[in-house]
Amino acid sequence: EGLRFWTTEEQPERLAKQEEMAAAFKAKTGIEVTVIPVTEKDLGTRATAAFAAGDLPDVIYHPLQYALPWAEAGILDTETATEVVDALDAETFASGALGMASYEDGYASVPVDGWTQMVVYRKDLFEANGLEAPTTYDAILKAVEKLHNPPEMFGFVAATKIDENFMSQVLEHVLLANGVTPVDDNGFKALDEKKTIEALEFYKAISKASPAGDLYWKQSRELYFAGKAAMIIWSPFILDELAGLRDSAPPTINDDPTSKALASMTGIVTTLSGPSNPDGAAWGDVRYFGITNDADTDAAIEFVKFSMDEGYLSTLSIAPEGKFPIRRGDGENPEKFTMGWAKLPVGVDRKAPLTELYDEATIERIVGGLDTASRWGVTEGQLSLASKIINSQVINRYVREFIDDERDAAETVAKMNAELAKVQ
Amino acid sequence: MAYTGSLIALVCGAIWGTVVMLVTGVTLTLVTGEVAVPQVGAAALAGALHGFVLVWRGSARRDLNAHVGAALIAFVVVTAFSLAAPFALPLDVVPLWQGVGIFVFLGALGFANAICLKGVPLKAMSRYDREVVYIRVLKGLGFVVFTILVALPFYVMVMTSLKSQQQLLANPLDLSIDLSQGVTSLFRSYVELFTKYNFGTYLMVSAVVSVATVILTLLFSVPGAYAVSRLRFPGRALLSRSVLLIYMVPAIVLVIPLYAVFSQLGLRNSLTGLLIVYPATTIPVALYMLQGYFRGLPAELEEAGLMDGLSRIGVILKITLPLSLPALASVSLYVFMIAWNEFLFAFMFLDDPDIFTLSRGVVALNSSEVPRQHLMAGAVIATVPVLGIFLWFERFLVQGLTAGSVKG
Amino acid sequence: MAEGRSAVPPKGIGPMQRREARLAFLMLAPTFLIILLIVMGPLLANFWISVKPVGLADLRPPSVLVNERVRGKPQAAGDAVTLEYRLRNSSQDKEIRNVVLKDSLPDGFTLGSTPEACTINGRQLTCAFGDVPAKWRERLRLEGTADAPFLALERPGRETEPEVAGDADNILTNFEFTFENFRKVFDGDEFWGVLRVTFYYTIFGTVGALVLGLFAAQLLNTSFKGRGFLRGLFLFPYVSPVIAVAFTWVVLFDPFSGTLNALLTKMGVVDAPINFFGQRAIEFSVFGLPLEFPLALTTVIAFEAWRYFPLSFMFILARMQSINTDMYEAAEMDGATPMQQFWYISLPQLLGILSVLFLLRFIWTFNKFDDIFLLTGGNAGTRTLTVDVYEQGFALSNLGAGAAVAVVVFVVLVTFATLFLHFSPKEEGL
Amino acid sequence: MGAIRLDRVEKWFGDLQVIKGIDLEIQDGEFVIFVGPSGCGKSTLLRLISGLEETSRGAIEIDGKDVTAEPPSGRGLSMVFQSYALYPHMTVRENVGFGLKTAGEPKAEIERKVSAAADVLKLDDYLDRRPKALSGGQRQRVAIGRAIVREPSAFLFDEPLSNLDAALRVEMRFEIARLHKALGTTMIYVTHDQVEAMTLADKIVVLQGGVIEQVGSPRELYERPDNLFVAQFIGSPKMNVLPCSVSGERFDLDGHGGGHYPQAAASADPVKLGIRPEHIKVVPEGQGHAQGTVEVAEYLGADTYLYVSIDGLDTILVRTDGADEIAEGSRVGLNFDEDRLHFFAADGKTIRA
Amino acid sequence: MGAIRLDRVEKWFGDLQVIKGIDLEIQDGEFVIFVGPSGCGKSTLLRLISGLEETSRGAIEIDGKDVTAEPPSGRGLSMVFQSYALYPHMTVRENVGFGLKTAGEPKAEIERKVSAAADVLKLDDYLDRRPKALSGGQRQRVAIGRAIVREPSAFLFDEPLSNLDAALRVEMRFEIARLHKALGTTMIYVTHDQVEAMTLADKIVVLQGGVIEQVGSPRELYERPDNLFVAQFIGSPKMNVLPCSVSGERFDLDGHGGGHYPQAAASADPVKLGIRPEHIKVVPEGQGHAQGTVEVAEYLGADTYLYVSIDGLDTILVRTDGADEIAEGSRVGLNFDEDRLHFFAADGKTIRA
Ligand SMILES: Nc1ncnc2c1ncn2[C@@H]1O[C@H](COP(=O)(O)OP(=O)(O)OP(=O)(O)O)[C@@H](O)[C@H]1O
Ligand SMILES: Nc1ncnc2c1ncn2[C@@H]1O[C@H](COP(=O)(O)OP(=O)(O)OP(=O)(O)O)[C@@H](O)[C@H]1O
Ligand SMILES: [Mg+2]
Ligand SMILES: [Mg+2]
Repeated sequence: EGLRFWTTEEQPERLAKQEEMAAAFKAKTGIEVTVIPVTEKDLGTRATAAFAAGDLPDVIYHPLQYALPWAEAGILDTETATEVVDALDAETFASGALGMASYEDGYASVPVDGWTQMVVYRKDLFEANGLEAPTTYDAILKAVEKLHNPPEMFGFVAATKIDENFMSQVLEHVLLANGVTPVDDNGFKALDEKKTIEALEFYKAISKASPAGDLYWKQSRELYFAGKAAMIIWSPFILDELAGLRDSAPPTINDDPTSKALASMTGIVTTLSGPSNPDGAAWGDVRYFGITNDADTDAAIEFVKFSMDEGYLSTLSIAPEGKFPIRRGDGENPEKFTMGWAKLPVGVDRKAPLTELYDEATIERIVGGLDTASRWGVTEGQLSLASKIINSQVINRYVREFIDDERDAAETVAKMNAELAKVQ
Repeated sequence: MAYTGSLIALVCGAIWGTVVMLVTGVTLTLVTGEVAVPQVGAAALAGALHGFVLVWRGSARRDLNAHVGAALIAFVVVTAFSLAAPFALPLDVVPLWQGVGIFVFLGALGFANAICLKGVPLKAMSRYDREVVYIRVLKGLGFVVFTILVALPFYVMVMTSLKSQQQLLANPLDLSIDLSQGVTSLFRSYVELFTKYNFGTYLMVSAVVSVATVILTLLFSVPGAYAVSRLRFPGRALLSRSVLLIYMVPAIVLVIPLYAVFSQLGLRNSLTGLLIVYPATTIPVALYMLQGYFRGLPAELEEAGLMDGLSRIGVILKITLPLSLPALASVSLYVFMIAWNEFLFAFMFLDDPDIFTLSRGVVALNSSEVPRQHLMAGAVIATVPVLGIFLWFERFLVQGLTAGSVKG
Repeated sequence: MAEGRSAVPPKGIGPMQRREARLAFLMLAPTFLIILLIVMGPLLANFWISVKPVGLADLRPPSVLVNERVRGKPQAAGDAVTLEYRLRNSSQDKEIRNVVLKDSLPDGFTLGSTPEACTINGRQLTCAFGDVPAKWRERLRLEGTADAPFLALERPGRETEPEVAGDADNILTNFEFTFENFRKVFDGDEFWGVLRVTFYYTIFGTVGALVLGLFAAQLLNTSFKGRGFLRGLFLFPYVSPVIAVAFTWVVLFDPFSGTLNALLTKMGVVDAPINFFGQRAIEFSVFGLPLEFPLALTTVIAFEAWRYFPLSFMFILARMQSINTDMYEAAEMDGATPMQQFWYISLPQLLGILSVLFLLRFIWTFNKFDDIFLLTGGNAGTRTLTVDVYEQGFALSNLGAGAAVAVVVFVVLVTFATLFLHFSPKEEGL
Repeated sequence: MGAIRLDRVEKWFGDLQVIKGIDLEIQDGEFVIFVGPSGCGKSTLLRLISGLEETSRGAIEIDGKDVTAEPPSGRGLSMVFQSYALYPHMTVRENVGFGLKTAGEPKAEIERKVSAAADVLKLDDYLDRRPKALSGGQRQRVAIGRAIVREPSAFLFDEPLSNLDAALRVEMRFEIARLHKALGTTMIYVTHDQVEAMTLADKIVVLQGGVIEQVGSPRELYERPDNLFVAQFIGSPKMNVLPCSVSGERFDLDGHGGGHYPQAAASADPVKLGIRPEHIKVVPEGQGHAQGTVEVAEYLGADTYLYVSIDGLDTILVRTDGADEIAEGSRVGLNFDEDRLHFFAADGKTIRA
Repeated sequence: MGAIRLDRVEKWFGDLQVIKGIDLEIQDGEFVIFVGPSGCGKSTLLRLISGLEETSRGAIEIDGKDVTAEPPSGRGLSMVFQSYALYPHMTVRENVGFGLKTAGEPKAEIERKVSAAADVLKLDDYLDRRPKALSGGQRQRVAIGRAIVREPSAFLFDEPLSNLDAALRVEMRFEIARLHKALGTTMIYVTHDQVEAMTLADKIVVLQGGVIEQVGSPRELYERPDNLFVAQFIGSPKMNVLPCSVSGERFDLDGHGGGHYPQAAASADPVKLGIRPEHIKVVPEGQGHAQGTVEVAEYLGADTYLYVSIDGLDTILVRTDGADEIAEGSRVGLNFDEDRLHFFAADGKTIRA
């Protein structure tokens, strides 16, 4: 009986890489690892169900928002995670990422990699129209006004499909940018009315500049790739596809699906700011290895350690464009993993290192985002509550109704506050 | 109205002109990928004239010449009024296909008008005769609309599965197949599904689960149905009615408790769990169908068996069951279909990709960034076996084995 | 007189019939049992769960989790080694009573000192912790020394599984009830909207399937070449897996890369693509009166009608073919025109099967979950009760609330089923 | 009025010719019955007249007007079907009035005519019932009522009574006879039943294989059949046929006796002699025209049927009084009524003077 | 052997008594026919004997052994069904041999017996066909073959010929008669058909409403019916019944003539007189026992049936020779054959000396 490992990286190529790593691990320790893909959308339900049935896997590769709720629910064995981090030396980890998972006096799970959300925009059009890079609400709205010309060109493609995580992410990003947060040190905090209204009006504006209907990452990418959108919000996973390295998501702006043209026309912004928060904020996501309470603890520790050490570059190589190293190096070489990562080729059907596709400034901006990256509840120590608030999809729903003109902004904020207060 | 016949001819012709042109144009678009905008107005006019000419020639003299003449007129009209571009395509774009399109347009128009306007005079018509024509037109439209309505999604499903994402995104209208790319490239999605996505296993699992469900269902429902339909016992009437009620209990209502209990028993995420739930949900249907069939079997046959010295069980095994083969086949087919197509329980219960059924496997294709042609290829893989079995059995089912056993 | 012999029927049943009844019960027993277990049982359980505050996670009864580790790396006999048991209460809000840990010490391990909670009997370790509160954690360290047999063990901690016993309330089986679930369900803004959508979907989906089926049956009632083929073809939507056809529709109607939208926009029928499955409503106004057309709901209803018309088609066709052709000949002699024949002869004859089909389809459409779930996931104003069961129970992990919605579903259903049994004409024999 | 004329009418189903050129004149008010073996085309012929089946060749005239191309509704005929073909979802009243309703007659008029028909057919008490709630005979009456109200120029009946039991059949037979007398309308009636044909018809048309064998009154057909087929088809039990030879004015049964042959002047010589069972008398052995052994004696109460095997020839059937007890196996002589003999030529045609 | 005894047998369907206590003795080798109006319980009685239906009260003995509680397989009887009930999925050979196979007889033995039965029934050429490929008569033969091979102690037939057409029915009737003669096995036979009953039976059992009205040979039933019901049930066309009065040795028809009344010694006085149509002679008006008007004359060829309405009394049926032409509406006198009169008391019982 070996280890069972749940991963949200379920595309066949990525799965294959993880299986390779599992094989390497077995070669070293003799411990068999079964890699089980789980759709990210179902992860919460699946884990809860498995917990209920006493059937949890040993290790789960999971996104940030589950770390603390699962620790609380008793799914994660936080002591073991802490033990692993300590063994690997907490110093070698990016402190922000580690901080997001801190739980009681240890860590809920072991941070693995991360990325920040980006505003992807048509640099060429912006330059041609003399527009500023979309780093603020204002700049975006100006650009929308100038460039929105449906159906040839949509100003923006906002997320409006309320049951997609994507909408939660984009909204959190937008709200964070204006300094809106639903939590403070004591738990729930009503959304600031003024700031929230600014953000809502902004979101409504960009939604009106989007096509009708329920939108999420799929439409955003398709439209942008077809050259029909001026701006979208997306994760760095788009970086290779933008450059025509992946056949299943080709740019269709011209006839050549392998063209790097679109990549060269594209600019990227990670830190966005609203009128009430001039400093702005970036939205970051970090992925973790969680060791469960039903795990074969020793073996699980071995496996996580291996993946974060000898196997770390393999772990990152699954999709380097979206997996920035959180462990920067080991005791001997503090830059070991960062250096190694930069040389990893991205792409699926064709491969090239990121450095070949984007200029250095862009890459720096992308990676640098991780330093300012934040999420609701991280600094307040209320990540767990914040996660529940997000998972309840209350904000999504009300924002959507606001966009659909069902009630005005002030009322929406009031309603949201009332509903959110109920979340515990 | 003295000239009802002429009026009907004109209207009928116009309708067919419009419809045939629309269908030809859209088909042309889908086959070639070039956007053909059917010139409906010109086609309607051409159709109307065509119809009128046919009627004017009268039914007695409606020989080949009349048809060719009418078609020529229609051709001239449609060309003239669409400014020589009936599909609004320049003539040098896919000229061959355009030619075929025009030809098909004229042929189909001629066929439709000839059938609909058979026996229509130029002058007055009785109400009876008018209605006969209306019904012909309505039915004709019905055939066209229904066939498209049903076939189009399946056509798109198959064609999409044979394309690649970039082709699809580049021109969603181009559903043509490029045969020059070679078989492996054409069926790349399928190859990938079987090699990388484990569809071989899913297919096996689906087959095993469905067949096992059929067998279990029959094992349970045959004796039950026989008892309810033939044997006398207290509470029989009540039972035979309540079967149908159970059949109507929605699966979604069962899901939560079953989920809870199966989770605790470790039956969730196992094929055993599915093999308990599937038969339980199909047994009532099967029992209901079989019971009806058993009732319909002549009781004398079984009585003859009893007189021939068989026991009840003997009668069931040696007489009832062999005679019920068509019913067993149709019940099996139905249950197989239910099990094969079942989605909810497979979705709720199965987590482990090693035991995914096809339905569950196809859902997994929808969840991440899997290219669309893979999703459609998955859909095709899930559809083909059940459709194949359905078509094969349909013929089988027709043989009424009882024919000839009763009466002359 | 013969009549005088006995004018009262004999009581009871004779030996032959008794044998028959016994055989019948024997033959029915398995079916009865499985239906009781898998259908009736869950049905009742559903009511039970609906009045309990259960989330998905509560399915695991509160228990003490234990984790045994070996600390220290003894190299030679006599080296110090620690056995560590980590215990915790898995529940966040329930206490566990009389917690007792039992394990047998590994071979070659010599215990130094016995912790106060524990007793040792031979190699058997027993530790009693009494009642432990929610969120309780404990670290039990047994310090001792290792001897040769211990060193020889590959994974010393894993030799025997520690066992913990304790009593706790299982929320699923205790007698605590609450109407919280129902209150939540009925209070939510959404519920009534969901109910309305459910009825729209059910009524129009049913009628749509019936009307299409009736029309299709009319087409195929007369025999002609290719009829068998068309009949097979018309059944495709019903026979194919829902998963395949649902995704096909999604692909076909996709606003940006779907064939249909491309056709509509390229041919100039509409300016911008229509997001059939994603757009809640199209607004338009009639005489200045703003109206909404529920687009996604309509598309979903169209799918429903498309997928299930074959069923009504089959039944209606069968019924039509069983109508005596003599009757039509009689009507011909009576001078009825084709429309009159349809209206006065066919339709009334089909009324029976149509009403049965309506009721049946109504109930089944009402129960339908897969279609909407796959097409829209219940978004854009298409959430029906059944999808709500899933959303509440699983997406939001609140089993109790899900069960409460399921109870609503079931109650409505029973109402219809009763109506169905009451009104179904017996001779249709469905 | 309802004079119907068929002029060389043919019916082909694909390559199969079912009606082979039939000429027939039916006078207004006549009761014509089509009989013939199963599959001979009786129903088809009726359906050709009704217009339910298209005529392949030839012409059909009703009251002098060519209706060959008219649909049924244009011919002004009514038809009563074997299966009644009542509309099960309508009440008797609606069933009967349906033809008037489709013709767009005013309600009051329909009501009046339906009542009148119901009076004639004694249906008043059932007018608001559905066909399901009626007995077979009542259903048949409704079917007739439906035919009557439209005041057709002729009624067509296709085996209208064959679904009824014996007693009802007799009753309805009288009903139809009465109706014909009362209305005086032309009736064309298809049946299998000898008794119906003999008792109802003014004129019987005997069909075989799509061809008319003979047309005539019942008595004509019984007493003077045109050919062997009609001779054996009409009359029950059927006529016995024996080989015979003729010399001058005398006929002879091979190895048995003979007698006077009246048609010596006829052109052809007969090869067969026909005698009906009821025209044979049992006489002591040695007497009569033929000798034989009683093989089976079927006692039926009023009559006894003797199956007598004539020495060296066939077995023939003899009808005797039920009171006569003749043992099976006994030898008897048979005396033929010489006035009732029929002689047939080799081609089956009756030899007449 | 196949002596069957029914001892106060009753059958109840719930609260409905269908067989009301029947005592019946059937000798080994007898051919017994059950007749009676539809619904009188003929089939039910047969099914009670077969064991397909459970007997509610009373006992059934076969060859002296009480089999009341035995299932059909334990009674050693064979049954031939109206619908043939052949197994459609087996060939003729398998059908016929099926009963032997279930009894576990060796193959060779089965083969031998099936061939023998096929010989008797002339089925050799069809042995490998399925029932679907057989004509009605052949199917019926197979059904009989299936019954024969098991060498039962008795055969039960439930209207075996009613699905056949008239000609085949006659043929199969002879077949069954021949079979009975050959095998000598007891046969119990249910039929609707007078002719079958009269010609086949050794003994006819007339049932009505679950009760036996009379048991006897065909001639007994025709000539000496026990009661009015049997008198009218047996014989076709049925017996005419007229009211009458008696004084001493003379009977009188109200307002008409009378004659000698032979049973003056009997205890009850008759109120009704029965006379069969074939025992009435038409005489000139004024003569004979009664006077009346011919209402309808149905010419049937051999016979003509006259419906004569007797002045002041009922209409009665008279059978006359077809050759006699008597016009409808003419007045006639009727002479009754006084030896053939039947007299019935008020309770319907026949009055005998
Ligand atoms: N629609 C048809 N297509 C082909 N052949 C037909 C059709 N209708 C009748 N026939 C054939 O025509 C012949 C005459 O049929 P018809 O029904 O007129 O016979 P019938 O004299 O009425 O017989 P019956 O007494 O059995 O009713 C039969 O051989 C029959 O098979
Ligand atoms: N299974 C049953 N349940 C209730 N009543 C029955 C059943 N079987 C027969 N009967 C009734 O018993 C009576 C006698 O039926 P049975 O079939 O014996 O009549 P029958 O004399 O054979 O009539 P037929 O000549 O029409 O066949 C009928 O009134 C019938 O309705
Ligand atoms: Mg016919
Ligand atoms: Mg019967």
